Order: sequence, then C-alpha cells, then structure tokens
Amino acid sequence: MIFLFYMLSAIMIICALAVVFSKNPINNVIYLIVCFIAMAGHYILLNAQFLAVVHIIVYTGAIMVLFLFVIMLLNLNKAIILRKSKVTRITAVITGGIFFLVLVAATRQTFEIHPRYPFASDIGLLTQIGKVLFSEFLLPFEMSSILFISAMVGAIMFGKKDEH
Amino acid sequence: MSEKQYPKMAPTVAETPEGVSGQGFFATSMEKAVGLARKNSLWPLPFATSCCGIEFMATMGAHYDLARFGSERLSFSPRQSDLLMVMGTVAKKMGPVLREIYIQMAEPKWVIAVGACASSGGIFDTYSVLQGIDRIIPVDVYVPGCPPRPEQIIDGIIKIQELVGNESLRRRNSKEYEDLMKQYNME
Amino acid sequence: MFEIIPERNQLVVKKLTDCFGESIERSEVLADMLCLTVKSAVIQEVIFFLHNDKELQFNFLTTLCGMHYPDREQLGVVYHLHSFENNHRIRIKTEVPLSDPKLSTITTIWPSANWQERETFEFYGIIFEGHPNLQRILNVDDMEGFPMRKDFPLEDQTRDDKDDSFFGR
Amino acid sequence: MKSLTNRSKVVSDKKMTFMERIYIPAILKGMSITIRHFFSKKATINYPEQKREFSKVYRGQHVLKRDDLGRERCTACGLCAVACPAEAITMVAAERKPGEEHLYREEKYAAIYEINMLRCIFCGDCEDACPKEAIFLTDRIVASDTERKPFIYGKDILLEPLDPQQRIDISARQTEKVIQFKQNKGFAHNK
Amino acid sequence: MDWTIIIFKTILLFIILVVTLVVALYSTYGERKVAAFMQDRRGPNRAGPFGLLQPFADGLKMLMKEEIIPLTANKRLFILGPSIAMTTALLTGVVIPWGGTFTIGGQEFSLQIADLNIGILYVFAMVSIGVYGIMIGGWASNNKYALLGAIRAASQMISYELAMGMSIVALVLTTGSLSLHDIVTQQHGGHWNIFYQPLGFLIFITCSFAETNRAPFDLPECETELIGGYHTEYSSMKLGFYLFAEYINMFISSAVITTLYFGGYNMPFMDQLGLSPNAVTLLGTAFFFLKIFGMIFLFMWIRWTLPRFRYDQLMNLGWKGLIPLSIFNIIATGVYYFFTELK
Amino acid sequence: MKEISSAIQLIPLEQYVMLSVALFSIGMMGVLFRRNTIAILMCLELMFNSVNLLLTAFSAYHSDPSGQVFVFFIMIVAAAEVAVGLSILVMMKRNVDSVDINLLNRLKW
Amino acid sequence: MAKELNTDYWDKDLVKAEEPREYNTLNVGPTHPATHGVFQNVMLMDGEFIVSTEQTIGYIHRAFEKIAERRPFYQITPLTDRLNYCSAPLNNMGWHMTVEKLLGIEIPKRVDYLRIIIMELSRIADHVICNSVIGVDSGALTGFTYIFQDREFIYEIYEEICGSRLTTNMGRIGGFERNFSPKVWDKIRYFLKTFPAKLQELENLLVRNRIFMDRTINVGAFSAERALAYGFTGPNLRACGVDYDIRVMNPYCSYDEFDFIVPVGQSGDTYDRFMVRQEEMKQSISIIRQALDKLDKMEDKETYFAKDPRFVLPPKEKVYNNMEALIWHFKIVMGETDIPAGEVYHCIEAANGELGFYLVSDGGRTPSRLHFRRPCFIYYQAYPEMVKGNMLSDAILTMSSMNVIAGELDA
Repeated sequence: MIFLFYMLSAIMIICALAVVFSKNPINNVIYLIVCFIAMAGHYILLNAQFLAVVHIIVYTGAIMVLFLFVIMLLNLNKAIILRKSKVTRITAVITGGIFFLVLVAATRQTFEIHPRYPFASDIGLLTQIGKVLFSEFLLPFEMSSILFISAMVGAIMFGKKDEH
Repeated sequence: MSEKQYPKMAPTVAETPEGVSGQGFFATSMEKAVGLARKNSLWPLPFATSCCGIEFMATMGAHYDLARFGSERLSFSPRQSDLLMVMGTVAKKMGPVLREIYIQMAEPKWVIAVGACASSGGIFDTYSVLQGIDRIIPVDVYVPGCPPRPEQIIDGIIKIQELVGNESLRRRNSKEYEDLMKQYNME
Repeated sequence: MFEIIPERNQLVVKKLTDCFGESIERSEVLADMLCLTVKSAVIQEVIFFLHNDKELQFNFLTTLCGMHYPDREQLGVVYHLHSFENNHRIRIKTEVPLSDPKLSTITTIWPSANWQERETFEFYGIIFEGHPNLQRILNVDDMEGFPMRKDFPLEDQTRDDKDDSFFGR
Repeated sequence: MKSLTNRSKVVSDKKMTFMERIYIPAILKGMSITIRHFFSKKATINYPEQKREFSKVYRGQHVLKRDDLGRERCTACGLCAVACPAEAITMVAAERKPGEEHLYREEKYAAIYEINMLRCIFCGDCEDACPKEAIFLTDRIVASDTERKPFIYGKDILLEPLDPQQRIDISARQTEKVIQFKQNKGFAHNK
Repeated sequence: MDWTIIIFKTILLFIILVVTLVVALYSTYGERKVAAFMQDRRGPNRAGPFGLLQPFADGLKMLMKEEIIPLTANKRLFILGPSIAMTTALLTGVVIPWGGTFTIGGQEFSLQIADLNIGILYVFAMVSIGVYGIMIGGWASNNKYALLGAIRAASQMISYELAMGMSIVALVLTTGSLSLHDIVTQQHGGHWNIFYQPLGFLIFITCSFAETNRAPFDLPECETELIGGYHTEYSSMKLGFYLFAEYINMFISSAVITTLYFGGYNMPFMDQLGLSPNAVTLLGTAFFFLKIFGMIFLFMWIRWTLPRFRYDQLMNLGWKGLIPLSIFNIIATGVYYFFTELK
Repeated sequence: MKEISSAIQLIPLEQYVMLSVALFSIGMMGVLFRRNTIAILMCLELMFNSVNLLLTAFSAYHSDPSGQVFVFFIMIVAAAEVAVGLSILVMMKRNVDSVDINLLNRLKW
Repeated sequence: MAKELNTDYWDKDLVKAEEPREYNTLNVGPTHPATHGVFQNVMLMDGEFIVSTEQTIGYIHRAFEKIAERRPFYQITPLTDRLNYCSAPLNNMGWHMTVEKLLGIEIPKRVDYLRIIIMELSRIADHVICNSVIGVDSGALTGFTYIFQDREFIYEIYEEICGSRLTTNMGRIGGFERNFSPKVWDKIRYFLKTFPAKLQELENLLVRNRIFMDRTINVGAFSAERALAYGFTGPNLRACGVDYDIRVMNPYCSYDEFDFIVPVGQSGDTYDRFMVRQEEMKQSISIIRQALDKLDKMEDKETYFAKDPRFVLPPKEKVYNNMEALIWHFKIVMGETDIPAGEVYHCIEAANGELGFYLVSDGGRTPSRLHFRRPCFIYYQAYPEMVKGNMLSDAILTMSSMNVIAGELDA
C-alpha cells in the first residue's frame, strides 16, 4: 500500500510539473486529467470512495471536458510563444521553490505533535458524509446552489455573443 | 490499349507451396485466413457520380443486398474503406479528386470501375470526360454495362473477392506493386 | 402544346416596337412561339421592359442559351421568356459579332440567369458585362477555347480504344 | 400569386398535435412498422446461386445470328456501326470466296466484327438498325474482367454456336408480324 | 482476503472481459443482421454459416490494414483516443452484478467483481471519462469533420449526463442505495423498478442512447453529415477500437439498464422453481443476458427506425425536455415517498 | 476496503502534507509562470486540488467527515470558477484573438 | 511585468480584432455522402451555422450539347437518358416529342396514353428516390429500402417494355419500339395495386414523426418570389405555393384529358417538398389508372408508333423482304431523311421541373443546336440562399430535398 501511495504521488507530481512546463494546452489538459485520476486513487487510499468517484465525475468528467472543449472550440492549440526573458522564468521557479521550502519548514513543526485518532473506516462512506452534509452543513449546502446559479448566469452572460 | 499502358493489376496467383516447404505452413494458412477475412469484409467507398450510382443504390437495396457479401458498410471516408467503387462518369475536373481519394485510402485497396463511363468513357467520348479511370488510378476490375445491372455489379464484387482472397500478403510490398504505383506517379 | 395566341403576340410586338423602334429587327411566329430578333445593344432594356410591363408580365426566364453561326461569324444568345399570368411564351434572339462578343447581363433581373450566362460564356465566349462572377463553370478553370463553337473538336484526343477511321472522321 | 391551374391543393400540414409533440406515439408507430418487416418474408434474391428472372427483351450481351443452315447472317453493311451512339462497333468487310457459301449467307461478310463492351451502352440501336436480322442483344449479361483488353469482343464470342441446340432464341424481341413472316419459307430472307 | 476469492474474482474478471468482447463482436454481426431483417434483406451470410464469422473477418481485416496517421495529426493523441475509448468502455463491467452467488464448499462467490457501495456513481465516472476518447481522437485528427464530431460528442455527452444522473436520483430515492447489488436484490420477485419509475426509465434510456452515440443521437459520427465524425481519419484497428467501443458501450449500458430497471438477474418465479441455489444463480445469469440481448435489440430496433436529431434539437431535448422532466420525476417521487413514509 | 484503510495508517500524515504542499507550490509556480490563461486556470485547479487532498487526508486521519464535506464545497467553488473563467476566456479569445494573460492588464478591449 | 511587454504586439492583435475570425470553412463534397458525389460546396461556417456557401459544379460535365450536335436525331435518345437518370423515360419522351413537333408528326392517341403511363411511372421512380434519400440523409435508412423495392418493380416494368432498367432508351421518335406485352400490363396493374400501400408505409414511418418534422419544417424555406426569380420549376416551385404545372398549363401528350390535382406547399421548406412529391406520386397513380381505363375502352390495341415514314423505321418484316423498305431503313439509320429546318422549344413536366429542349435544325443530319433546359442546373443556384443561416444538417437535407441530379446539373 505504501508503494501504491508513492507511485500515485510520483505520478501526480510528474504530471503536475508537466502541466506547468508543457507548452501545448491540449497536453496540459491531458496531464492534468492523469493527475486528477491519480488523485482519485489517493482518495480511495484514504477510504473516501464517494469523494473519489465524485472527484472523477466533477473534475475529469465535467471540468476538464470543459477545458478541452474550450481549447477545441477556440483552436488554442498554438502555444503562445513565451516572450518573457529567462530571468522571469527562473524567478518563477525560484519563487515556487522557496514557497515550497517555507511551507515545508512551517509545517514541520507540527508534525511532531500530531495526536493519533482512532481510524474510523466508514468516514468516507456515503451515509456518513450525507448525514454531516445535510445536518451540520445544510445552510452552506443550500447557499452553494445560489453560487452555482450565479455562476451559471454569469457564464451565459459572458459567453453570449454581442447582438449588435 | 497495349499491355504496357494498362498494367495488369491482377496479382499473379502464386502457387503457394502448402506445408513446410517454401513459406511454411503457418505463413500459408495465415495468408489464407487473411485473404478470407479481407474478401468477406470489403468495405466499399462508393464514388458514385451518375447513373451507375443509382444502380448501386439498387444493389444496396433489398432485392440484391450487397450486405450478403459483408460489404454493406459504406464508408465515405477513404481511410476506412477497402474498395473504391467508381461508378459513373469521371470528368477531367473530377480526375484529381478521384486520384486524391485513391491516395488517401489505406492499403490494401482495390478499385472497381463500374459501368462504361468509368471504365472507358462510354458514349461520352468528349473533351471533358476522362476516357477511363485507369489513366489516373490502377483498376482491378472493370464492370461493363451502362449502367450495369446489379447482378453485374455483384459479379464484379465477386471477382474482386477472388482477387482479394488470392492476394499474397507480400504483394503490397513487392517490387511489382511499387512499379505499378510508379507508373501512376504515386509513391 | 403551346397555344399561339395571336392577340398577345401582336401586343408584345406592338409594345416593343413602340418603345424600341428600330432595335427590334425581326418578329416572326415560328412553329410554336413568337420569336423576336433584337439588337444586342438593347437586349437588357428589352427584357427589363418585358419583365416590368404590367400587361405583359414576363416574370419567368425559362432558359437562356448561346448560339454559334459560323457562316456569319456571329454568336447569338437566345432567351425564352414565360409569363405565368398569361401563360405566354416568347423567344428573343440577339446576335453579337464573333470578334467582339459583348452583351449586357440580365442577372440583375433574374438571378437564375447567373449560371446560365456563365455557361454561355464558357461554351461560346460571350462576355456578359456586369455579370457578378463570369468564370468557367462546368469545365476545369485552365481550359482553353470555347467548346460549343463549331470548330472545337468534340472528341477527347487522348483515347486509344477507338479507331477514328471507322467512324468517318 | 393567383392560382394558375385551379387544381391546386395544399398538401402539407405542419401543425403538430399534442400526441405528435411528445415523440413517443410516432416512434412506437414507426417501430411497429419495422418490426413487422423484421418477421416478414425477405425480398432478397441470393444472386449468384439464385438468378432473377430477366425479361425476354433484356438488352445484354450481343449475339451475331446464324441462319438455320448455320451461315452467318451479317453482311457487313455497317448500319449497326453507324447507329451506335457510343461508336463501339468496328467491322472489316470481306468478299465471300467460292467455297465459303456454307459459312456466309451473302457475298459480303464481316471478317472482323468487334464490339467494345466497355464502350457499349446496350441501347439496342444496333439491333434496330440491322436490316439482316444478324445482330441482336440477348438476356445474357456481360461478365466483368480484370483487364481492359478482353472487353473487345470479337466474332469468336459474339457469334452464336453452330450447334442448333445451342442457338440463342431471340424470338421474343421480334414483333409477331416478323415471326409470322419467318414462318413463310418462300421469301428469300428465310431460306 | 481469502485466496480462493481472489482467484475466483480474477477468473471472473477474465470471463467478463471475454464475454464482453464476444458480445460486442457479435453485436456488430447482430446489428447488421437486424438491420437487414428490418429492411427485408438477408444480411451477411457468406462468411461462415449464416455469416457467423463476419465479425472475425472484419476484425482480421482491420488488423491487417495499413495504419495511417495523417501528417497533420497529433500522433500521440491520435493513438491515445481509441485506447481511452476502448479502456473506459471495458472498465465499466466491473461493478455490474452479473448474477447471484454461487456456494461452493460453504464459500460464497458473488458474480459481481466489485460491490462498490457507490456502484452507479462508478458507472457514471467511467462514462464521463469515456468522452475523452472521442474528443481527443476527433481533435487529434486535425480534420474539420472530426473536430465537429468531437465537439458534438462532448456537448451531447455533458448535456445528457445531467438528465441521466437526475433520473437516477429518483431511482435511488425508491431503492435507497447506490450499490448495484442492493438495487438488484430489492427488485427480487418481480418488483422491477420500471413499474415504479416508468418516467425515469424513459429518461434514462433516452440518455443512454445519447451517451452511447446511437441513433437517433448519433450526431458525432453521423454518416451523411460528417462522413464518419470523430473517426473520419481513423483506419485499421484504431477505427476498429472506436467501432468496437460503441458496441461495448451499448452492451454495458444495456446491462446497466437491465440492472437498474429490469431486475438484473432476477426472474419471475425463480423461488418457486424449487431448484438448487446454484442452478437458480446460473439460470438468473442466463436470464440476465437474455434481458440484455433484448435491450440491445431495442437499441438496434430504434436505430433502424428513426431519423436523427439535429444538433440544436438534441440540445433542446436534453436541456428543455429531459432535465425538467427528470426534476419533476425527482419531486414526484420525493413527494410520494414523503407521504407514504409518514403513514 | 478494510484492508486498504488499515494499510493507509502506515503512511504518516506528514507525507500527505508534503505532497499537497508540493502540488500547491507547483500550481503556484504555474500561475506565476504561464502566460496562457487557460493554463493558468488549470494551475489554479491544481492548487484547489492540493487543498482538497489535504482536507481529505486530515479528515480521514482525524475521523471527522466535515473535512470531506468541505472538499465538496471546494469542488463547487472550483466548478463555478471554471465556468465563469472559461466563459471570460472565450470572450477574450473572441475579442482579441488571444488568450495571453498579459492582454488583460488593460482591463478593457 | 508590463514593462517588458511589447506594446505593439498586442496593439496589432487589437487591430486584428476588428475582423470576424470565428468562421471557418468546411469543404462539403465532392465525395461527401450527402452531395451525391459530385457537388462541391465550400461553406463558411460559424460553428454549426452556415454563413455563406460557394458552389462548384461541373464535376461530371459531359458535353451533352456538343455531342448532340454530332449525332443524328435518334441517337440523342440515349443521351437524354443520362440527363436525369432517375427518370430516364421521361426525358426520352420529352425528346421524342420535341422532334415530333419539329417534324410535325401526328401521334396516335394510344401512343399518347402509353407514353403517359411510362412518364408517370418514371415520375414515381424519381420521386421515390428523392423522398427516400431525404429519409436516408435524415438518418432513417429503413424507409429507403422499403420503397426501393417498389422502384425495383418499376424497373421490371421498364425492362419488360424495352429491355433496360435505368437508362432505358425507351421509345423511338414516333412511338415505341415494340408493343407492350401482356406481361407489362400485368406488372403495371400489380404495381398500381401494391404501390399506394407502400407509399403510405413510408409516410407512416416518417411524416408525422416529430423528429422528422422538426428536421424538415422551416428548413431551407424559400419564398415564391425568390423561387420564381431563381427559375424554380416542378415540385420545388410547387412547394413554395405556386401551382405551375406544365401538364395543366400547356398540356402535351393528351394530358388535358386527365383529371388530377396539382399539390402545392405552404412555405417551400423541406417538409413541403417532401409532401408535394408524396402527393404527386399518388396523383401519378391516379393518372396511370385513368390512362389504363382509356386504353381499355379503346378498340385499337395494336398501334404503338405513328404512321409517318420519315423517322419511324419500317417494320422489320418489310425490311427483310422489300427493297423499298430496305432503302428507307438505310436512309433513316444513316440519318438522311428530310428534316425541315426550323426551331422549336418543347418542354415537359419532368420530375424536377420544366425540362425543355430548344432544338434548332438546319435541315442536316444532326441538330445544328440543341439546348437542354435542365431544371436542376437552374434552381441549384439558389442553394446558397436557401441554406444561409441554417445548420449543416439542414443544408444536407435541403440538398437532398431539392433533388439535384448531377447528370442533369452538369449536362
């Protein structure tokens, strides 16, 4: 199982890097899809089956399809030629790296003090999540529908062609 | 109308040695199996321009039913088809299109010229009509008639099936075939 | 078939001669319909007049085709007009010299004349002035010559499965 | 526009009723039609094994007729070649030599008679044009081939066999009057 | 985990793979035969007895055909497309309960490879990945027809997934479980869901037509408009994969429909027969396949009857027809259960 | 399923934290680095997901389902963000024929 | 970041923003399945919508008019077969009538009726193809195979009459080559008995199906004024609501003795065209029935050609026996009969509209000019205007419902 974890993590990291560094948008999308599928694997490892499936449906099945769709529709395949100097790119890489180091350093402190909770295996199951979602988080759940509607309206408004 | 100008498209049916000698048993039976498979699954690309196209519709129809030979799946995409059926007059304007389609088809491919117009120009011996498609692409089987009856079209397909079934697997890589293609300026 | 209606024919001839006078060279009733020969300079106006006249109402261009008169060194265009309302058909002919075959277009009156004029251009080389897109339509673009002129050979010169000597050529 | 013929009738009805609007009934109706055909008798003729009946007057492969004595009827008059719109017929005439009377009916005969079957459009004009009852189209179909050359049918293929049993019957293509006429052996044509 | 079970599951996996492939293979044959019979024809009958070897002929031919990858195409994606289509089509079969349980030596062997408690969602996830095969393939061909097909496929699948999911919600309301196994067992004894959810069934089957790109929703590949749609540029076995994936999808969705609405491997009077449980299981599986074949026949029957939709009509039907209907269905089901539960 | 979940306990939580931090940094790097708007949106998704992973890991290790519920909410936000973002992108492409993020600094077109 | 941005780079982009750039071109044809192999339409597409169309034709231009100038009159019949090959006998008859008009041959009534039967049969054959192809192009292949079985039956009738199935070369100038055999009459009667039910089946399969109605209603609609301006004739014009039918307006071939209605549509869309053709087939059936009645009432059962020596070949038995007849036969075949100089225009209501023959003769062996008024050639010009703003699928249905026959289009 540990092997599985490392393999998935490696896939994720490699794909994520590929997303950042590959120039072709279509390849980006495909790497990201692989990355997300690996992430679904992580969720299954964490015994969050429901989340894993929903993750695949939402991210790979809907969001990334949208990305791909837009890329196809607009024919964005031509990679934008990077006109930034190398300095900028190196700066970006260094910034990212430093950020990573800082975060690691910051979280390292907490690692020693984590308490071990008893591992309940049914946390990720449908019933548990459902119960929590519809009791504790009922209001945010309903609010999210409003968010969705506004996003939908916004998207349609943006996407509409000018009549004139 | 010399032999040279219209090269013989029919592959020489090699006396394939059965058994261990020569190609070996496996190769021979493989060849046979592939030949059988190909011949029973000829997907035509109907390049139907005129009258013969209507007769081809009749061939596809219930009375004649080309499906019996496994050829009812018409594919208008040249990549997916095995058999280019040229039906009807091919004008000089159409010539390059036909050639392009032939080139786009995936090997192995066969061509059948249905009807007088496609085979020789028929009654249209005019300035605008190509006098037989064998000037631009190699033709395997000619079907006479103007338009041919569906029976004749089916005959032509059976003839093609014989060719296909007997074709050696190596033919498409052979020198002879390369020469043929060179004659038509195709690589 | 087409009934010849003398009154209508006379009416057409009268109206046209009133309006165009000398430009209407000849009018005769051939086998089935009235046939007018018109000077090429006024062809567009004549047809426009026939189309717009409230009484004649030639609202339909049946067909338009070219002609070649090799003995006269002339090219011709023949128009067939049809009035649905009166069920009356007439034929209008005009001629242009082979050396300068220019004619004004009638695509402004009927868009259906577009391709027919292109075809006529292609076959005979008659240039329709004012045509939106006067190009070859049926043959390959880089073809030379005008195939329907009498001196153009019909046969494909490259075929080899026929022996011309058998067919009296 | 006013009616031109007084016989017109509007035939299309574009209003959909509610039942048509909900797709299902029409779909079921269509499906019932197709399923009925699914179980009905098939129209297919299994061609190579089972041949469709051709009309007796079908215009297929040509035949050069012989007369009852087995002499070639063709006299190489060339009318069929003239009448052929596809210019598919070529012939070379020759004089009959003494001693060939059992082969050729008339003094002239076609030494070479070729029909380019790829050019031929089977219009039947040659049959119409023949004044000697020599060329007929028959209800046989011309076979396909892999090359162009064999399609020039010479006399060896076109001529009907000598054997009276294998003669090709073309009486269905002739009018009754001709058949009656042929009964009468008195005329020179029928001798 | 018990080793016997693992071995059993492996064998079962293999069997299901083979069965799926064989069924899909013969669906192509069946399709051609059904089409022929509906059109008063005879259909393929030259390859083998009754043309039974026709699918193998097609397969071998495609295998031996030249592979053409267009110069302008994106090579890697061009190959990736059909692979995704095929893989996702095959993956779905894992969660379908193909039968009851065998009891051999006291050990119970379920004829379902993985009884996920979110079985339906898994099916959905696989279906939603399946669209990539078409999209990527169509896009990578670098052909306008293929691109049009791919775009049509993508928008069609996204749209119809919604209505499909919502029709399932109503079904889940009646069954109370997302596990396919539970759903099947609940329908035991003739309590098929189609009797409780007729509207939901109609919506679901319409959507599954759309998801599998079958007529009248075969817009992505419609022959007369887009030549071959997304697979216009494909030749040889890659084309074979696409065509094959369609039939596998059809088989799997028939299985899903049967599981959800027609009681899966349940058959009427299976308890009254007085057979041994193992025999009943076997019989149930056979009956399940019978139902699936019936469903596949329905797919073909409809394909050879109806004209196809136009792109905007398809969208209208999806968004303005099926989604409101399915929402109505959810509400109606909810209200019904609300009042009956109260009593 | 039981086997998997017991096995997962062998992996220390730190590993998940490290993984998600790495992902987050990569995503951030991409946002800084890329000029293609669509790529930037994708990198944003990557960042979202690293957070999701972290939340799920904590929720699993702490046996508290609320973490996973929050993942849902993040998904909702992500979906909404993508919908709006992509439609902006489509409009941008339509109006300036480019998806270069640097063109957006004019705040008008 | 803004510092290093090259400003003229994006300014150039903004300038480019003025022009529409979402359009892309789609090349439909010439081997596209819906274009019947020979038309090319380069469509400028806005997504799935058509912005404009550019047509290329001439892919099977065969120089008909040129050939016609080099062939004797009777050899032009096989050419006319290949104009609209879906209804070849109609064209044959039209051409024969034109020549008869030039020569002034009196045609016996019986020949007229026989011709009407053949013409209406071939009209049915043509409409069958068109309507079933509309079905095929809209995705319903099955109707095509059903109705094609009946077309096959029409073929059988043709074959029994003249010996050919599609390009029939049927009839001769002045009549027919042989009398109709009893088998022909049986087949025609059988056809009349079975065909209406089959036609109804096709209608049941498609016409009231909402999918089909949605696909066809308001697709490729065309107003009557535009249709007239574009020279529409035949069913396509009638679908626009103009009841122009040459059979009624300029009756030829004794059509004035027949009673039939002229179906018209409302708005000239694909559905109207489909329905008009459907109704025309039913009318044709009724015309054939009337013709059969009239023939039954006639005493004469033998006449099948006009008694005119100029073009009608003498009976074969006379040719075989009689020298005068033989010479006459030679003269006709060689094309040396007396042909008056003159010009005629004759048109018939062909399946696609007004098929006209403008024949100019200078008294020679061949026509000095023969112009075919090909209805397809004239109305196909309107296609870009018809499909503008429609979707790709509509364009395909419009194309098939216009029944553009390539042979007729390109000549």
